Amino acid sequence: MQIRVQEAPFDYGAESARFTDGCNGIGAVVTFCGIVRNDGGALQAMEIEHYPGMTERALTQIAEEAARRWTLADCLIIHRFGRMTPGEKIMMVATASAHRADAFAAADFLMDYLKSRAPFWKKEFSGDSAEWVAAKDADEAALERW
Amino acid sequence: MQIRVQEAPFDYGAESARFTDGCNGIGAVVTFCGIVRNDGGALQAMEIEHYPGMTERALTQIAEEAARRWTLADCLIIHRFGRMTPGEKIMMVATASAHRADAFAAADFLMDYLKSRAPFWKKEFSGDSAEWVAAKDADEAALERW
Amino acid sequence: MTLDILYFAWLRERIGLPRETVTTEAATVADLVAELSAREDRYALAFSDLSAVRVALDQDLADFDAPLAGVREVAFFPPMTGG
Amino acid sequence: MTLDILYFAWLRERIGLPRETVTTEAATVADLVAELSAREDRYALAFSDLSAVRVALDQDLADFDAPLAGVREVAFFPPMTGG
Repeated sequence: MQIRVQEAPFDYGAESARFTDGCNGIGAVVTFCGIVRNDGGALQAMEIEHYPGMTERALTQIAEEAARRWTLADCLIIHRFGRMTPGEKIMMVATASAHRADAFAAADFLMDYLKSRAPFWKKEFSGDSAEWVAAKDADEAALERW
Repeated sequence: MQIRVQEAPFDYGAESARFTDGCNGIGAVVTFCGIVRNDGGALQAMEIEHYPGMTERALTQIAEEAARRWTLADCLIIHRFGRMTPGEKIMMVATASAHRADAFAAADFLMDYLKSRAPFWKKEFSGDSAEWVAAKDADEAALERW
Repeated sequence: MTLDILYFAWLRERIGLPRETVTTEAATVADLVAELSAREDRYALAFSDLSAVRVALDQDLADFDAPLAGVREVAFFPPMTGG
Repeated sequence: MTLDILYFAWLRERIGLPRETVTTEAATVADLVAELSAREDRYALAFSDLSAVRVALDQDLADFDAPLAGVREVAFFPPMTGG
């Protein structure tokens, strides 16, 4: 299980390849990458605040819960904080399992829980305005799937 | 929509990065990678036979169906044929969407349909034996989810 | 009518060839299978359990009762195992 | 008891500081919120709609009726929006 919370960009392709090769013939890898949306050019930048200490703790708990529910060879979560511009990669998760159903379900679960249970907050900058992104009811509702 | 059927290995990390960067700020990318299983060292090699012409046609139809069912910015399918050894990457799919639910569902759907509807057949070589892999009932049953 | 018939995976191995061209008056896939099976044991053996055989007509999956009129290429193969 | 209190996102902005240390006899999170809200308008404003506020005790999510006994660090923040 690999958890990284960092301000610096990460190399999505290299991390995906490294994670997959590290699992040495495990059958199925699913990755998710979250990217700052372009939204037609209106958004200039996004800033992500987090709660150092609790962030790592929450992500570890979510990953451990995934490992309890599904048979996983490994999982990886990388999440950035700080200022990012459209097109930049915000975060990724990766799951490896002998069977694709486990890898898909675990990655989907990690994303749902990370969205609503890991202490990150997004602020969007467009023109003169700066606004905190509101949590979506749909994101909270998504947790009930599990 | 990008469909590639090839004998040569592909660079999973580079393809994932290229696909994601090509979608220019679309929000969510899900990728799946299928790898020849190690299975405790018993498996020496795997050979994949396919039906040239029908393979590309079937993969295109499956990708088009995914694009009808979900809002996708793009999708990619790469599938190899020929001889591969444990740890080698067999295939990948990638989906890009503004919303993670669409990207996850479409990638999961592509895999389920590809497994049972695209004309590939696997033969496994272990010791002196060579056996065609039998289709799993679970794979056929998985189609009923959609 | 003249048809190209393709065989894949263990059907190719049992029948012993990847493709052949046949002239037939078979109306459906089932008729064609019966005609081939009557020809030689290796065909009868390959087609002995049709629940383990899939068929494509001109590269689209089809059923055994599908008509052959207008078809150019018939392929027989086991259930797919890609991915 | 002495508590470190942390504020994040718009709670931090409205209250005007990222963290402070308070000495309190509050028994629960709700008691602490009432005590802070009584102190100054900026707290009352930040805590005016508790349905939009989440709380963590020693870095674990908790409810507003959770007891503060033994707690060292309390954090208030809006619903999370990561991923």
